[in-house]
This record gives sequence, C-alpha cells and structure tokens, in this order.
Amino acid sequence: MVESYRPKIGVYVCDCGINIASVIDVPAVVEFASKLPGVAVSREYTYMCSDPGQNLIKEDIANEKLNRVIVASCSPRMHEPTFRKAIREAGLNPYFLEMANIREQVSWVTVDHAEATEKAKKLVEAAVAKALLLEALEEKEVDVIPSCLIIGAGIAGIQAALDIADAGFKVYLVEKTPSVGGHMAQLDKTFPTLDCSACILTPKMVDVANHPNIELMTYSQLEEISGYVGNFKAKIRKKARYVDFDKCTGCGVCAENCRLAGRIPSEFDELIGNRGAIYLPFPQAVPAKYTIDPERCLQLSKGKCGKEGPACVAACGPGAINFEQEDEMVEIEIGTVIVATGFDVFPMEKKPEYGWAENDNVITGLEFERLVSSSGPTGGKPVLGRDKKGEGGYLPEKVAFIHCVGSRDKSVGNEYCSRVCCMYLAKQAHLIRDKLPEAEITVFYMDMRAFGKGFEEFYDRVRREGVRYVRGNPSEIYRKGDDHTVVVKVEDTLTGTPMEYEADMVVLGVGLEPRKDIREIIDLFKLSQSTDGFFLEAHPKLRPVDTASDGVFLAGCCQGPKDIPDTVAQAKAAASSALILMAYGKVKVEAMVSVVSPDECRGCGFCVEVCPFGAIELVEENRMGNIVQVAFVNEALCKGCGSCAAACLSGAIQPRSFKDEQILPQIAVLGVKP
Amino acid sequence: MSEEFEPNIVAFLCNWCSYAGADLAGTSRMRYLPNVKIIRVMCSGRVNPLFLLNALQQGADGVLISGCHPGDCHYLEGNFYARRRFMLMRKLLEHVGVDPGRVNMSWVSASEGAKFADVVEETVAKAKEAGPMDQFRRRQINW
Amino acid sequence: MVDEKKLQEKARETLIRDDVRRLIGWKRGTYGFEAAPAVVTDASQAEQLIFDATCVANPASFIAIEEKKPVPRGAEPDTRKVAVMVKGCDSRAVVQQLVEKAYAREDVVVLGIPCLGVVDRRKAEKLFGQTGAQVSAKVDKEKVALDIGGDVKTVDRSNILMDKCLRCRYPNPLVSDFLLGEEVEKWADDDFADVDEFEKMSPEDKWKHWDEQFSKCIRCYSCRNVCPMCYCVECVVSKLRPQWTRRSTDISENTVYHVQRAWHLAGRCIECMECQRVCPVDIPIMTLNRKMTRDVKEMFEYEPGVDVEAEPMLACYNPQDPEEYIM
Amino acid sequence: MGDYKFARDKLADVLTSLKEYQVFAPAAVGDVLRFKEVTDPANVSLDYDNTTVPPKELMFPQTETLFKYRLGSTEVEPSVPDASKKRMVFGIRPCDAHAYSIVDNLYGWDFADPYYQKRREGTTLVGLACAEPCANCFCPSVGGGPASEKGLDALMFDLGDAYYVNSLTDKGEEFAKAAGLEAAGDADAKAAAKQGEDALKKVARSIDTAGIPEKLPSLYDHPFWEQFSDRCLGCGICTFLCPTCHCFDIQDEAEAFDARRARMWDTCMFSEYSLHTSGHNPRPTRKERTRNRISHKYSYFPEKFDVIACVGCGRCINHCPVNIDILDILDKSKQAEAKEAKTA
Repeated sequence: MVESYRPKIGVYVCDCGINIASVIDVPAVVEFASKLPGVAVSREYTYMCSDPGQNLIKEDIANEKLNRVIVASCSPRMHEPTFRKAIREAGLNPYFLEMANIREQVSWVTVDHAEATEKAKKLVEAAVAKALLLEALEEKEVDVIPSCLIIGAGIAGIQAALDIADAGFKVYLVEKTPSVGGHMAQLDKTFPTLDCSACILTPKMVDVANHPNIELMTYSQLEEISGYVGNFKAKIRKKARYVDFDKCTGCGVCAENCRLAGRIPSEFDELIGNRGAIYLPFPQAVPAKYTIDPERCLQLSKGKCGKEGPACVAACGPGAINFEQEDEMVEIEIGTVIVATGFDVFPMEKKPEYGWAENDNVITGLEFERLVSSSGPTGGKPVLGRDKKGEGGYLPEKVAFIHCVGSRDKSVGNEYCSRVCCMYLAKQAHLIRDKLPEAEITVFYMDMRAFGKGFEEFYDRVRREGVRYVRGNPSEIYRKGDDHTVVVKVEDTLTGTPMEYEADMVVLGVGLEPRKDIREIIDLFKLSQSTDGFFLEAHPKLRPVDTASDGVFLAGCCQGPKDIPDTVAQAKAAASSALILMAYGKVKVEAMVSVVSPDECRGCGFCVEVCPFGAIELVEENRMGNIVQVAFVNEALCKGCGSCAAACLSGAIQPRSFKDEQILPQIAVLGVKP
Repeated sequence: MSEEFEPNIVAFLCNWCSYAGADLAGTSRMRYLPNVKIIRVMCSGRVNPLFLLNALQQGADGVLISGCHPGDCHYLEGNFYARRRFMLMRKLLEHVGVDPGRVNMSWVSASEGAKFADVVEETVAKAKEAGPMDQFRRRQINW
Repeated sequence: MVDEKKLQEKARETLIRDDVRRLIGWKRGTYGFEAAPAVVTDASQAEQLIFDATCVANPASFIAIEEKKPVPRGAEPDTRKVAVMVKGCDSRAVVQQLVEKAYAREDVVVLGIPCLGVVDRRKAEKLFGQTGAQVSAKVDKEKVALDIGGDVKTVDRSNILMDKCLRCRYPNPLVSDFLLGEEVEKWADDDFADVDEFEKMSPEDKWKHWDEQFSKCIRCYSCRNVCPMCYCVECVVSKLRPQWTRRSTDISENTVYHVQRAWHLAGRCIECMECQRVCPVDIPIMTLNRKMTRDVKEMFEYEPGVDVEAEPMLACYNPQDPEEYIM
Repeated sequence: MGDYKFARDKLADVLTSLKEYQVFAPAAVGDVLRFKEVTDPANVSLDYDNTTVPPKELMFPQTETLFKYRLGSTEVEPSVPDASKKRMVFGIRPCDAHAYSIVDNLYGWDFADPYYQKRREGTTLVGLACAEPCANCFCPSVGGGPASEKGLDALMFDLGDAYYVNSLTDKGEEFAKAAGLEAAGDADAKAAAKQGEDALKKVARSIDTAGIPEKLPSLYDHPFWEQFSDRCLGCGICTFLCPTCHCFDIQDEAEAFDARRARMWDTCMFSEYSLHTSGHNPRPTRKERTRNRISHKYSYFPEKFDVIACVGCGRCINHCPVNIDILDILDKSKQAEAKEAKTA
C-alpha cells in the first residue's frame, strides 16, 4: 500500500462528454486544482468512468505515487463505488477517494457559465481540503453463525422455520404459549376459499415439531439478546410445565381427573370454553404435552390439592407430573433472528359503547370463530346463552355483524385499517347462513375492502346468499327488554335513515393491534415502532421484512395487520433474507463506522441514547489507574449515520470519513467567498 | 455597492434523501442559483449545530440543513434529532442578533428535485434579505 | 435557617465514615460578601463549615471537576464517596450530573439544605462598597440582615439577593440523603419576563449589545470551569484538532466561544448562575442560558435537572416537535 | 524633576493637548473598567479604584500578531510595533506601573522581545496615586505603595479641585510641556506627600515576605496546597488579571492563503499549559498548578531576577470566584512545616 503521511493528491476533472465541459471551463478548473496544496497531478478527461479514464488514475497512482484521488464528475451516489474499486485495484485504500459533484450540482443546474466554473472550483477545493485528512479504512467481514432464532410460532414463525430448516440450517423456534399454532389455530374456516384452518395448519405444526433442524421451545420466552448480525447470543427461559416433557404421553387422563377440570376459562377458546388446571390448550396442540397452570393449580398456588393429594399425580401412569420442576435457562448462539410475535385482537374494553362486556350475545370475531369451530366448546353450533355448565341456550335468528371495531377509529387510537375484518366478517356471515339458513343476517360496514385474490368474488357470493349489507357505523349497542334482544343503533349513511336494528346476536369485527407486551421485544432488540404501534420495517417499500437492526427480520402481523397468505409470503421473505446471510456465511461490516477516542470521552452516554441501532455502550476504561466509563462502538451494529457525533459534547465520538476535522476544512473553503 | 449582494450559502445534505433530491434536480436539468454549496453527510443527524456557527464565522451568509422527511430517515431517527437541534440553535443565534433567515432547514426527499431547487431559491432570497453576514465573521478582524 | 452546630455535626459524622473521602460545603471567606467553597477531608475541619446567605457558590461544581491523579501501578484508586452540601438550585446540578452519568448515585452523599436565597456580591458592593470584613448574612421571607464587621445592615430581599433567588422554584433540594433544616415554602415563580424583554430588541440592537459584551471577554474560561455541567476531559473550545475556536481573542472567536458554550448547555443548564457570578468582566452570560432554558421548556416541554430518570434533552426527541421554519 | 498642576476641570483640555500621543486612559464598559484609547477626552474620568483588566495589555496585548505570511511562501512580514510612535498611559495606578518594571526583566533577559520592548520604549507612563486603597491592596508589602514612583514617568495626585503632577523622568517632563501644565507650589507638594503617607496607613492587608522565596521550594510536595487547589476552578482569572503574569501561547492562523503567527495570553492554571504531546502532564492536577503560580511569583522569579513578581494590586483576590487569597496562601506557607512535605 502506498499511504505515506504526506498527501499526494491526483485531481481528475471529467468532461462527461459535453455534460460538464459545455458549461464549465474544465481546463480552468484543472489549472486551479493543480495549484492547491498537496495536489501532485491535475488532469481533464472526457469520461473518467470509462475504462481508459479509470486507467488514467491507476497509472498515476503507480507512476506518481499518488495517495489521494479526487474525481470531479457526477454524483458520488452514481460512481463512488466505481472509483473506489479502481483505486483499490491500483493498490490504494479505496477510502482515499473524494468526489466533487460538478455535474448534478453545477453544470446541469447553473445557467451562467462563469459562475458554474467558479462553483466547480470551490467544490474541487473543498474536496482537496477534505482529502488531506482522509484516512484508510478497513472493510471487515464477520462470520455468520448458521442458525436462526424465530420468536413466535404462529403461522409466520412456523413457515419461516420450516423454510430455513429445509434449507439445511438450524432453527430455534421459541413460543410463549404451550403450543405452536398461534391465532390461525383458533380459526374455523379461512377466507375466501373456506379451507378448514386447522386442516391446513396442523400438518405444518407437526412438521416443526419433528424437523431434525428445528429445536422447538414452547412455553418459553426470550430473556436477553446481545451481539450483532451473524453473532447473536440469546438467553431463553423455558418455563416449568410441571410435567416431565419426555415422560408425558399426552393421554389426557390427568386433565380428566383434575379437580378443576372444566372450571377454568380456556384462553384458546377465547374464554367461552373451559379447561382444567392441567391442560392441553386444544386437541391438536403441538407438542401434545400437558402443562400445569401454576396460578390456578391448587397444589402449586395453595400448596394443597384435596385430601388425598393431587388427583393428576395419581392418574398419571408414566409419573410425568413433577411439582418441583423449575424454569430452565438456555443459552444459544445464532446468526439471524426472525421476529414473528403476531398481534392481539382489539380489546373491547376500549369501546364500552358496544356492550360487549355486558351482553354475552355480543361477541368478537375471534370468539365467533371458536363458537362455530367443530372443535370448539359448542361443537360448531352457534349456540348462545348457555348456562355455566354449558347447557341450554338458543340459536340466533337475527344476526348483526359490525365492521371496523377498533380499526380506522381515531377515538381508540387506531387510525389504520386492519385489512382482514371485511373478509372474515363476510366469511362468518356465510358460515351463519350455512348453519342457520333461516337467520336474518345484516352486516354494518363503513367501506367494503375486498382487494385480494378471490375476495370480491367471495363478497359477491355472500351477498347473493341473502346477507344484507348496510353502510353505517353503529354508535351504540344495548340490551332491550328481558330477552336477549340487543339494539344496534346506527344510521344508514346511503339513505340517511337512522336505524335501531334489533338482533339476538352481534358479531364485532374487531381489528388487530400490536401485542400488549411489544415493548419487551422493542427493548431487547432496540426495534422501532411505526405510528400504528407495530414494528417498523427498514424501508416501507424496498426492505419490508428487514429492521434497522441488521440480521433481525420481521414476519407476519407483528409488522402490521395481514391475512394468512400475506403472512406466509412475508414469512418466506424473512426466511429468505435470513438465509442469504447464512448461506453466504459472511457479512460485510460498514467501514465508515463511528470511532471513540476514549481519552476524550466523558462517559455521559448521550451517544448511547441517540444511536438508533444500539451500537454504542458504556464500558469501563482504565484511565491512568482510575476506572471511568467510556463509550464503545460495536462496529458490526454501527451504520455510520453520525448522529452520535452531533450529540457528543466533546467530539470524542466521530464517524469515520465524516469526522469533524474532515468536515470543518470543507466549511472553511465553502464559507469563504470567492 | 453597485453590484448586487450575492450571498454565500453552505448546505449540509443527508446522503439518502436530500443529496439524492439535489441529484434529481440536476438530472432533471432544473436551474437554480449557484450560491448554495453542498457538503454531503450521511444523515442530517450528523450535522453538529456548531458546524453552522463555524460556517457563519468563516464567512457564509447563510446555511441550509436538509434531511429526509420525518419518519423517512434512512437511519430512522436522525432527522428528528436534527430538527430539535436546529430549532434550538436558530433561536440561540437569533438571540445574539443573527438574522434567523440565515439558518434554514428543509425536508427534501429523493424524489423532490423540484422542491430542492425551490429550497435553494428561498434560502438565497432570505440570506439576501439579511444582507452580508458581518457580525462575527473572521475576515472582519484586522490582524 | 440551618443550625450551624447541627450542620457541622452532620459533616463530622459524614467525614468519619470509612466510605467518605471528602466533603464539599462552604466556609467563611477571607473577606467580603461571599463565603468560600470548602473542600474538607478530615472530621477536624468540620468546624470550618457554615451555611448562611453568603453561601452562593455551587458545591456540586467541584464534584465533577476534580482531577484524579494517576494511580501508581499496583495501587488501588480511591473510590470512596464524595459528600456534598447543596441548596435547592445546587441540587439540580447533582440531578443533572446523575442524568449525564458523571457518577453513580451511590458515589455521592448529598446533604441537602433548604434555602431562602443568597446574596449577590455585586448588588451588595453597589450598596455598601467593597469590604475587607468577613460578612455574614441572615435571610428570612422579607429581609436580609448583613453583618459587615459588626455593622448590621438590613436590606429588602429584592435589592440584594441573586436574581435566581428572586425567581427560585426549587428552594428545597431535589435530591438528598440527609436534609439539614426544615423544608421551606416556595415563594416565587419564573415567568421569563427578562427573556421576553430582551427579545423585544431588534436584531441590530441585540448584536450591538453582544458586540460590546463579548468584546470584553478575556477568555479566562471561568464561566466554563465553574459550570457544574462543564467537565469534559477536553473541552471543544480548547481542542486543537480540530480547532473549533481559535485562541485569539477578538469579537469573532469570543462570540463563537460564548455561543458554543450556551449551545452546549442547552437543555442542561440548571440555572445556578455561577457562570455569570464568576465573570470578572461582568458579561451577562445567563441571558443566553435563560433563552435556551425558556425555549427548551416551551418547545420541548423539558426541564433539566429535576428528574434523575429523564433522558438528556438533545438525546431524545418527540415526533411532534415543532418545526415551523422548516421548508 | 518638576512639580506641576492642573485644575480638575481642565482634565479634558490636558488630554486634548496631547495630540502627538496615542493616549490610553481608564474607560468604562458597563461596570467594568479597562484602559482604552481616548477618543473623546470629555468622557475620561480619573475617579476610579483600579481597572479590572490591568494595563499590561497595552505592552503585551492579549492577542498579538508576530508576523504575517502567505501559505506556500517562505517570506514573512514581521509586525513589530513602531517605537517612534508616542503612546501614553494616562492615570495608571502605581502598582501597574511597578508591574511593567518587573516584567521588563523577563522581556529583556536572554532574548530581547521586540514586541514588548518597542511598545515600552515608545510609551510614557503618567501615574495616579491612590488616596483610598482598596480592601485587598497590599502594595507596600511587595515594594510598592499608593504613591510609589516605580516605573513611572510622572505621578499625579488628586487633590480635589486640582491634580498635582510630579514629573519623574525626561518623558515626564515632555508630557508636562506638551500638556502646558502650570507649575505647582510647595503647598501642593506637601498636600500630595501627606496624601501619600495617609494612604499608606490605610492599606489594610500585608504580608511579610521575608524568607518566603527561600521556603517555598521546600514545600513542593506539601499537602497544604490542597486546601486551596481543591476549590480552584482552574480558570484564568488570577493570571489574566495579574499585571505581572506574562505567559503566552503561539498559534498559526490562516484565512484561505493568508496566515499569521500570533501569540496570546496563556496561563499556567490551564491543564493544557503543561500538557505534553505524549499525553503526559507534569502538572496533572490543580494542586501542581496552584503551587506553580504562587511559587513562580514568590520564588522562581525572585531567584532569577531578585524581585518578587507581584505588585500587591489585589486583583487575583478581588476576582477569584472561590476566594483563593494569595495572602492566605503565603500566610499558610509560612506556617507549614517543611518536613511535613515528605509525608505528602
């Protein structure tokens, strides 16, 4: 490498055919540049980016021992990589290049030729001023650990896991609840094709459990993550099930014998069905291993269960139940991460005027799914008004469906459209029509959005099946009289008539919200949220599954509401993005990263707070025997934006190639009038 | 004094939006005044408000900081920090008696070539109105 | 007011502790209207300590500017705590230093002193002339009684207290391990009328004002050094590479120095007014700091030095921050 | 030499008559006094205690161009002041004039500093005796006094309705002539002498300097310095306002291709004053710097030039924001046992 201390600068002014030369007096600029301090060579050429142009630079580097190169031509956004490559080929560090943009910023925009020439001179002079202080930078690569951590085992996590595992890479699939499956497992049929949700999902659930490359950790939570792209370390808490995972055969005798069997509302059934303290969330759960709910189990919460002790222990043949079991911490190393933590449905507490809490025949869309599911608490019959034992009840005769509950509604803070409600309500209306051919069905909507493949056709079909669509957003839902009649107060906005529609079943098309505990993941990964509260992708158009943290990708509804096909598509995209890193096995680290001068750092941590990438931390430093805290940049996480430098009071942290000492000379040149 | 005062403006443009926007103004052959000289930085969040002070001291009659629109920052948050910093620095300079028209900021996306050209014209117009920056310019000092 | 005996007793108690290295408070000066800051290391020195209305200096300044000697190889650095006496305003410096991680909360023992205001030396000298006497002063809700070498003078608070005291919103320490004396009731509020008044001037008049003021500056950096928030290892102002401000003293460099200083204190200044107090050439430095304080409060709803958990003002943002001038 | 006087209300006339001089006199900016070139004699008043910034800046400006050059060229253009241009410091206090005579030692020592010396040569010093010494003045302890003539060309006494002027040198005579002063009578001379004696009695503070120069080196490592340095801010007030402090830094400054080499006041109280390029600092804390300031004035300088580099003007005491009182330090140094130093 030819990088002597004393600068020897070559300045190359490009004509760009006539693009530059017809406006700027190029020979005058070349002449001007030749007199600037440190400039050894100053030349003009027709097309610097052409092979002969690049060769000109390479030859000068070889013959004139240049150690800095300035190309005055087009925008660096265009040809910086070209010239960096050229000077690297000539044996010079590629970061000894500076460009002066005299085409886009001068010749193409300036009317007066003399003024254009003067401005070009200034820009070249500023480039020389900066070039004197350029530094050689090293482009590093780090190895990528060939494994992926996927958080959340809904359809997004499952699909991503299968794709990565099938490609031959290790996957750790972490799920918070006792079973994989997520929200999709709760659904009855899927729109618009009316496939049975469980039928298409369960084979995949079984696959993730059996795949040799997938290590499935259900009932587990990510506690800590550190490191950077290619080299993350994660700590995962495997919560105690109080059931020996290996011994449990999933026979279910324990649950039948549990003293609380059928007395605890089932989360999977949206609390309209029941389970015991030892339970399998649903029959097709994967893994088919029982779990004890430590808060409800009498033995665990009260220390005593019946006179004879826990019935489950007595019932369990293999002796799998172990009340002494403790949470287990697992540490893993991974190269990539996919966040697929899904969504929560809109909490009806935020919209009390719809009377959901008071009326058990006013139910959410997800409750409806469990109600009509053949594996649900009613065996698939839409029976309402059952007693505590789950008996009695009636079949509704007048059913109302309400759109946009908790979506497109600023009053509850959700301005966005949840994208799935129009269609799932259409599907649910169809299911009611199917199960109760005599029922009167009315759907209250704001706008109908049937934009997907087959959606409009399906919507048409539902309407043809005798479902009435009324355009209007109900203001209130309340009980009338002693029977189960509820009134939907609404204005038909197409005719302008106020209505008080009486129904005996109301289904609320609740929207999708970010997970209530989204902060935990944000804090772990330093991810950002978009204004809707979902995770923010790196670019809304071009990097929809990436995040600002390299090596961390998003899949499914945690990034925003989606239907199943979109979720699967995004999961596959996230898998492919993670696979790119793992298949290549190495990742380039940004060379223009920030660097700390620990002797000058006051350890205030402003840079730590400002860094959007969590790339900076405070570490202990021995300063002449005294221990002080100073900033430390993890170069693999730093993207070189330089926000830290502007926040630093003492100038102790600086982005390479854009240091204060490199920018100030540019200001000095450009600030002084010609 | 017969010649009209031509202000000199130093501009700091973020690489991803505003610099690209300026490039687009070029590729679209929009004409704008040559008074504005651009320094490229990776992010408007990189621009230390002291740069601005330095530019005025060196002899600039005005400065321009331009970044991505809020929410569009390539580095997610840089422009939010920049906005806070320059809002405040401008107030501080105003308190010292510097014409606030010398401190300009804009959001210019990569697709807003025309906006960039407009921003240049407006910045120059404001600096022209403010007149030559001679309050604490270094060159004023007689050695 | 604080009982001096109690204060000295608490100081002695604190200095005897094995885990306390030094205590910063006040002692009577050799002359004049200001008590001297005192750094004591031995319990026997506790009897020097005082607190009255002459104790204007901010002891928190001395926590952060202490220069640690190089520790010889093999020796252990002294990591014992520093005890510090603080008035309400001084305590905000401790809070802000904690926000900026100058030290950890457990590294300091804070002895808080509720305060009714302190004497402005300049105002006192205008009234009574410079004195060689060791003045003591008592302050209550209406008057200040000064004992000038046995001659007791009583003055209205507004004529002699520091301006900061006349608009004090935090007479009681915001952070303390021990409170010396009863908490006092807040007597004033801050409407920033001084900032509004200054803003009425035309840009030309503002500059005329500053041109005159900054021209006086001798760049002794006392305003920087006394500031409890200024403790960078190397101040940007002194840096040579790159050199932001030249060492020459002229209106250009002096202005840039003062604007840099005010900028670096934006959202950090806790209004102890020490910078202005120490200036040997009477530059109204607080005028710039007050402007920043007011604007930070108005635009970003931020007040430094009141919440240990707060994020530093320029290291956070609100997506809804104002941007009225942005094109 | 000669005894003169002029009426109080003729002050402006006297100044106006000094056309061949560039006259500097105390001028107020707000509450702060400093020597400024007289532009309007009507505005000059001699009713002042002393200036905040000492008139040393008239011989040794805070920032001073040494020479100018063009980048890339080897030619330099020195900016040495012209001694033939007559200047006058009018109304300087005896302590500040005394200070010049102390600093002269240094600037005329191993290297004759033309910048300082040319200014000195061309300048006439017309002093003003102090009738009312300030609270922290101690000039008599260091060889001066409220009516000391040291370093002066003429000394004025404010006698109420008139100023009595005693010319002390040829330059002083020249001033009296240029100003057209009338001769004074014996009564005036007596009144002036009386005022001087009274003023001397009014000086409240003092220090017996005997033995201090010899003792200070033995206290080099003594812990007593810390009771002062522990509260030192490390600012430049005491040194910049000291009429005898004379340290400077040298910097090159450039505007595009035009450059200059300049010197500017520096102070041993700044940490970077003694900072080595290696990062090592032989005076790592304020203790060493406080010690250096005092020792330089009261030991190193007298060792070399046989005169204490302090004139007792009291500025460092008056303006120190943390009450580091040089008399207190000297007093404590006398009490300190040299043998304690070993235990430090």
